Amino acid sequence: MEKKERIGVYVCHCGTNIAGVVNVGEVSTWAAENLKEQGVVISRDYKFMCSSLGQELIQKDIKEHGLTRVVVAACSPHLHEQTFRNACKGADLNPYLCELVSIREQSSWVHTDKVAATEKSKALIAGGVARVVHHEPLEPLRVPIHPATLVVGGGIAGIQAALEIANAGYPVYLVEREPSIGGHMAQFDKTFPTLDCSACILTPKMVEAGSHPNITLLTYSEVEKVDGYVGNFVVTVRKRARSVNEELCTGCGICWEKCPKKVVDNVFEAGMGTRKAIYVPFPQAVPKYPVIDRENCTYYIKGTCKACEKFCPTNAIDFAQEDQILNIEVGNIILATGYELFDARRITQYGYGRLANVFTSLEFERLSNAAGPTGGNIVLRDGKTTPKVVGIVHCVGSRDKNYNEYCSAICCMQSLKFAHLVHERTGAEVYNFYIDIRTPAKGYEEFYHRLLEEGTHFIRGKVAEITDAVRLPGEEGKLIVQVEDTLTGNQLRVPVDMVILSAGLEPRRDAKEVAKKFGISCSADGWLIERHPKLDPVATVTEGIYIAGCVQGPKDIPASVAQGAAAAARILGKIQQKEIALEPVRASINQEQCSGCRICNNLCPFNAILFHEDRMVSEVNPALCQGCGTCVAACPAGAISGTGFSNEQILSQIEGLLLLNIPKKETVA
Amino acid sequence: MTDTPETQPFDKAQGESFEPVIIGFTCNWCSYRAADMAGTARMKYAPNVRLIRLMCSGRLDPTFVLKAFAGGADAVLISGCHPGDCHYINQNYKMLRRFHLLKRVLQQMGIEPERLKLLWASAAEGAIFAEEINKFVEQVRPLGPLNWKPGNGAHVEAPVHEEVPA
Amino acid sequence: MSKPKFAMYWAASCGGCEIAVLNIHEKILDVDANFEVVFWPVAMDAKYKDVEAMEDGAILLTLFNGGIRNDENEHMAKLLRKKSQILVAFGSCACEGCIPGLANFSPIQQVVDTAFGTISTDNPNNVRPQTSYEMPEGAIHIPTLLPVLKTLDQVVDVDYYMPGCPPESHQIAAVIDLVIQVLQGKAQLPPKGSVIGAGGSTVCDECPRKRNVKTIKEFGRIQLTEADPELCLLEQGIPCNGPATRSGCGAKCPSAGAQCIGCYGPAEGVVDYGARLIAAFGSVIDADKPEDIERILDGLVDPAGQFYRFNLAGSLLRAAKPAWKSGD
Amino acid sequence: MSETISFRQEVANLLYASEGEPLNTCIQCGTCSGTCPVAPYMDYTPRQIIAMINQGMKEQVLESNTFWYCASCYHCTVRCPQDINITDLMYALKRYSIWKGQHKEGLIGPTFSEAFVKMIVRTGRSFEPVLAPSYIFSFGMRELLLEVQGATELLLKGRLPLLPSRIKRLDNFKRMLGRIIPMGGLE
Amino acid sequence: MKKEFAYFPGCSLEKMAISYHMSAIETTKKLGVHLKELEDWNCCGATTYSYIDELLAYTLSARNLAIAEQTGLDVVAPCSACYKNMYFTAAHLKKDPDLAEHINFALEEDNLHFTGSVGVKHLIEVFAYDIGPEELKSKVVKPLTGLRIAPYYGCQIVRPQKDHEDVELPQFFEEILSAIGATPVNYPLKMRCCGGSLIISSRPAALSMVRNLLQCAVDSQADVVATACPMCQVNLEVYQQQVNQEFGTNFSVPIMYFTQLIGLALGIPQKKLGIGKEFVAATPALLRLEQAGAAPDQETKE
Repeated sequence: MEKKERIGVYVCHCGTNIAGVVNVGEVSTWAAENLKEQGVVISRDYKFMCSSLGQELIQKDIKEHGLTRVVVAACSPHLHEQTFRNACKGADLNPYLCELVSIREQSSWVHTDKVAATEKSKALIAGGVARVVHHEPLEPLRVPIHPATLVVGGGIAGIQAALEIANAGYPVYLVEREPSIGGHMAQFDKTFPTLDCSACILTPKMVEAGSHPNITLLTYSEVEKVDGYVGNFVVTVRKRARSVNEELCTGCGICWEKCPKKVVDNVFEAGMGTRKAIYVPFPQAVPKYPVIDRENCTYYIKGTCKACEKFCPTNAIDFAQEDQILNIEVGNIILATGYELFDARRITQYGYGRLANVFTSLEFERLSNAAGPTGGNIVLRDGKTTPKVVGIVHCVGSRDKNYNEYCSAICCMQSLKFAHLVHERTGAEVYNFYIDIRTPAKGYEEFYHRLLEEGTHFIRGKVAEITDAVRLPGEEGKLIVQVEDTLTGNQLRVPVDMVILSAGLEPRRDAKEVAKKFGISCSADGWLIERHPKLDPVATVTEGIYIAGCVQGPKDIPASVAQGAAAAARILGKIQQKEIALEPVRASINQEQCSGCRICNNLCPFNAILFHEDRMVSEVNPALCQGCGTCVAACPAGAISGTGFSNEQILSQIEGLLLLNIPKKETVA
Repeated sequence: MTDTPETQPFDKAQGESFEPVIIGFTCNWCSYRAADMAGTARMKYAPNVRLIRLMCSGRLDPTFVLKAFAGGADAVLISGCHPGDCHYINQNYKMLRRFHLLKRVLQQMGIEPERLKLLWASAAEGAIFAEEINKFVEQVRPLGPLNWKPGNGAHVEAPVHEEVPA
Repeated sequence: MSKPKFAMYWAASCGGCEIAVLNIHEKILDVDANFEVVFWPVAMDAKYKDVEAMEDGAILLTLFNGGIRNDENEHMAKLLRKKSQILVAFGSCACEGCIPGLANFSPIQQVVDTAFGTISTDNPNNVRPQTSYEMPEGAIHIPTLLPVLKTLDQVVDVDYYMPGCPPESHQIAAVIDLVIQVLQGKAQLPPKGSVIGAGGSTVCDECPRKRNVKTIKEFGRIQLTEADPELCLLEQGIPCNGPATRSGCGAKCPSAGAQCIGCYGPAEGVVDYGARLIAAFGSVIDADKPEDIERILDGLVDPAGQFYRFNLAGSLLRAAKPAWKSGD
Repeated sequence: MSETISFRQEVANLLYASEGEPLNTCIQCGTCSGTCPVAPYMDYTPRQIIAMINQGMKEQVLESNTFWYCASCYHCTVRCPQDINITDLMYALKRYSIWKGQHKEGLIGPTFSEAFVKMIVRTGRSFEPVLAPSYIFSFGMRELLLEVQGATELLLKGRLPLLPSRIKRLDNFKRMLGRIIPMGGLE
Repeated sequence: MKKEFAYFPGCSLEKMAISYHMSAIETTKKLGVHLKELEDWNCCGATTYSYIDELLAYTLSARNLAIAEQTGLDVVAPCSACYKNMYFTAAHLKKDPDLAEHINFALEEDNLHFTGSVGVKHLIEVFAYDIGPEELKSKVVKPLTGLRIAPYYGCQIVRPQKDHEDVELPQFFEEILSAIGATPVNYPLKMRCCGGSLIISSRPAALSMVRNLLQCAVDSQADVVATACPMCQVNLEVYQQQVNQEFGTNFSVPIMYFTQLIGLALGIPQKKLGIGKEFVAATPALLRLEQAGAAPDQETKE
């Protein structure tokens, strides 16, 4: 018989949180008497195990009684597992030889029957004791961290993150799919609630990012592949051919002036305006170099034209330029790929795409933007008529189980902003149709009050439909917004000239593929999932990958900036430690037992399992393994084992929970 | 030689007061946190389920379920993150596939399908978790005790020796 | 000094194990040279009472094949345990129940009814065996069936396990060699409880077929499929138990174009053989929606039979519920 | 538990097979009422009815004409952002008020429904002429005249049956319905 | 293409909507589709039955479904209310085994059992999907060129069934009308309810709904409103006079079954399609069509 473990059991009262329901004294005594065979040499109960006195008690026992394993029956391991591990470490016991049993969240707080809760607590402890016997001392895995960071997405969140890291003195690669950084914020006219000019506050940041010595800007580029693991990622980036030599181009603008081919700009101008086949998306674009849109360029289609080349003063046009594939080494990655606007066509009864004067929010942003296609004139689709009555519909595609169940967070404030701009610039009557007005940030509620004072109409009711079918006098030639004013219970038909649909935010269409590429997860909605919704909002479950801005969920500019900075701060902290300790919960494959059947090869979403063709065996890369244990469960030969959650640990825990191998005493009445 | 265990796994009063013993498996990220949440919110549910925390429902080895049944559990609960929400991208699907196969095998073994339950619960779904546990307990209760003859498998259980009459 | 004593006994088994022993050819002479065979019902005449008369531990080595189906098997298992220094569970039946163990899916009464009462049985008077019968010459007794078939180690302590249905003859020869070497002081016995005469990996290790990453879109039956002779059978949707089955047989079946059915039992350290296959097959099914998963599984005929063909009695559950229930 | 169940639960219990989210998930957005073609004729809009049910205002709800005006067009149901099956809710309220014999005075709906159901129980099929007298005598001459006007013309166009159609296995049919609820109340 | 369906005409088609019945049979016959009438069907319960008892309502539909199942064919209903009742009864029963058990217990009295294998279709779906506009177009002998038709979907063909297609703005009716050469007009109220189930119980509401629909048809310059439901047809047509009395309007809009229109395009004689039984005569509109050169009433030898 191998050496018998010496186990200490510690039952916490948690004040009355546990002791009020579970008879902790009885549980403790029971463990001491009945679990001797399993190795329990001491069992105590104490008022607050997590207090420093409680911890000292454990540490003292470890030393005096030579404990080799510790079981603490207290709260959820998510709360205090680390506390008790540290306590063990303090007494020179490997922290992974401690097991926490939750008799608070799983017993005292959820049960009212004291006897049953006490009996259940005993079983849970028996399970913990049976399990802890099979714990092994573990050491965290240490890997060095590459100081460079990749930021994917050049919107405001990505720009902020890149600047923070670059300013701290570390290299950053900022990858953006479009020809310029700036993101959605560059499209806006004003920002709420201060009505700052969006371009005026964004442009300096773009310029700083574009000229920062520590930032390598990779626009018109996309990440194709991510290999490696935290501290040591190797990222493949495709830098698409701009057809413009960046060394020679001065951004003078003659080329796009001379280009004869006009194209409807569905990206930056939201379809409201045009650009040329060679273009920069907007005048303040960073970098300043244009790109040739090869799908629309006459030269690429017909082989003639070359107007741009002819007029370029620096010979920068390069029709033969090819995509470049770059391999970048980075230690950490921030995903800030932003959002997409909900496609308002999906709500057929709102008429977008069918009724000319129904606009989306992004269209309206361009319409009201002084640099936009109408020079900031708010006019109907005919390009000249100023609307007299405007209806703004909130929650388009949001808070609706038929589309997206979540609240898009920015639409209320955006709608108020629109109402203000319409009112200010056209003097039109404005109706806001809303379900609830949500203005929870600084200065937002005040802005709402300002709108109320401006005389904007607020009708509480989700719009049922928008129609041009006239029924009543006064409706001719108008769009009729049909809605219940829920505050009076009246069904209204409000005739308006223009409708603005405050469309919600949606994850990027390719969010799922992006998540897969970077080995992180996305919610059913498609937003990328943070490690913890409250306490770890910018990290992800994959070490070294962070998220910032709307890619994580709908949010406004200040929140995106804050997340960008937060992600940067997290990464800077890691970089400065120079190496990272990884949780030692890992799978490993016994090379003798592995037959190379390759069942496991396809199971790891983190690509941690590699197959050696030569030896016909599979192997786990411990740095990539995230410890989920799926391969352990799947291995038909039982050749894969997982530390921290081994078969022996769990099978023994089952035996313990079922009170097998425990001598039966008299039943508690 | 007898198969009657010296220790009954639990006090199983027969008849109306039968309280099924249920072993539950949760993943660390969603369903265990749902249980935590039920606790934090002081939601009440039946005390019949004893949970085991795995890192991921993908870790669920069918052996664990068989072990629980063989060891005297009356039912087994398996829970994990909602499909599409797995902390490890998609490992819960792998559990789901095994679950369907396991269910078929258990049925052939004569174990009523009602004794095995799959529950998706997110970290926010404490209420659902509690409610589903109650439902499950009520679903198992009418089936009565399973009382599987304990046996830990050929290679594990130490056999009992008896005098052989000559 | 007399030679060490050797015994071999068959309980509930088909006799294939004895044939396998004889199949070691001239090596059998080594057995004769090194051992005194004291008890081997298939090969020599000996009576139970001869064994009963021996001193405890008088036999050095007993190869015990067959599962424990009735009280006679049980009695002999206990008797031989007592008389033997080394008791080997020989062959799949003794190790894990094997084909006779499949009876554990059904209540014993049903097994008897099937044997004596189905249409294919020539039993016009519906005669059923009695365990005890009065004849003019006196009462005769035949053994009583146990409610479920047990493996040898569910009845007595076992020193070594030698898997296979039957164990491969070359493996038997190797084991005999080893024991002889131990007798001559040239080698040491492996630790008690070891599996002998088999490999440490699984059948795939010895299988010559080419293997790729696995995703199963559809299960098929080998007799209805035209399988690629070079490629892993499981990848082709044919439920091959090779990945979970202990190596040692030389991958005879998959080499010959048939899927492994698992006679060498689980690999080292595995608690439940069937669970390994449920997990492995389940993990690589190429579907995420319950209905798609179910559709693919519909192609897997009789999964419990597939996974527990040799291992039911030795599995965690040992028997289906109706089988053990009937024994209550 | 001996607690009396809330009106909301009573209504929920009446929706035996209907899918859709429970009423307490209503966010009072008014999509249903904005959509409803009959809302202007209702005492309370459908949204208000849901709020009133959630508040337990049983008497007021049952006395309202709202659910009797529902035309079962399901337009609200497909638009409801919370997936509440509002149309089926209106059915449930009709059933409830008929069972309790509690509905607004002067409504034709309840009487008509009972007449219709009785007819089907008797014949297995619907037969328009039988419907007319069954309610007209309770609701006055104006309706009768309006109906007769249409009916006469239908008759002239050969579109009104003179004899009711009956299904063949009527006995089975009646016994079948009898297995669901006792027919005493209807026949 | 499926050639045979179980046909559940429903009570209205026995007499009140006899022309729908006639035209449905004639057109499908012409297109090689066989509608096999259900043996001994009963009333679907309309909307009214659900007012009294939900389970009784399911039982009524379940009986018809069980009878249809015996034929092994999908069941087709020309009436939207019948269709909706059967469709949802089948869906609920398939989804809820307890409910199915309960209802099947009742069906035993008529030696019937519902297993859930039967599919339920609206008649217009047979034309829109099983036959399809292409096939239909190829069989047209007298295209209704120039005839402006308002496709009136009404409520229950696409509602509340959500997986069918766009519940707000479907196009299949338009496609059918285009296939027979007519001009489907943009009819914004095509999905609005006609108030059919209110015409007896809440007449003022129903009449105003009818008025809106007729007004909208007039505004969109429709010659004819096409319907796919006997309730809608009767409601829009029989009560047109009352609408005129009540609101001082002067509507005279013919309301025709889509099958009648298809029948005309297929060259089936008007009489066989039940044309002439309508209150608002379709003849003037058809006459205009004839004058425009399409000559719909030239009988073809069969």
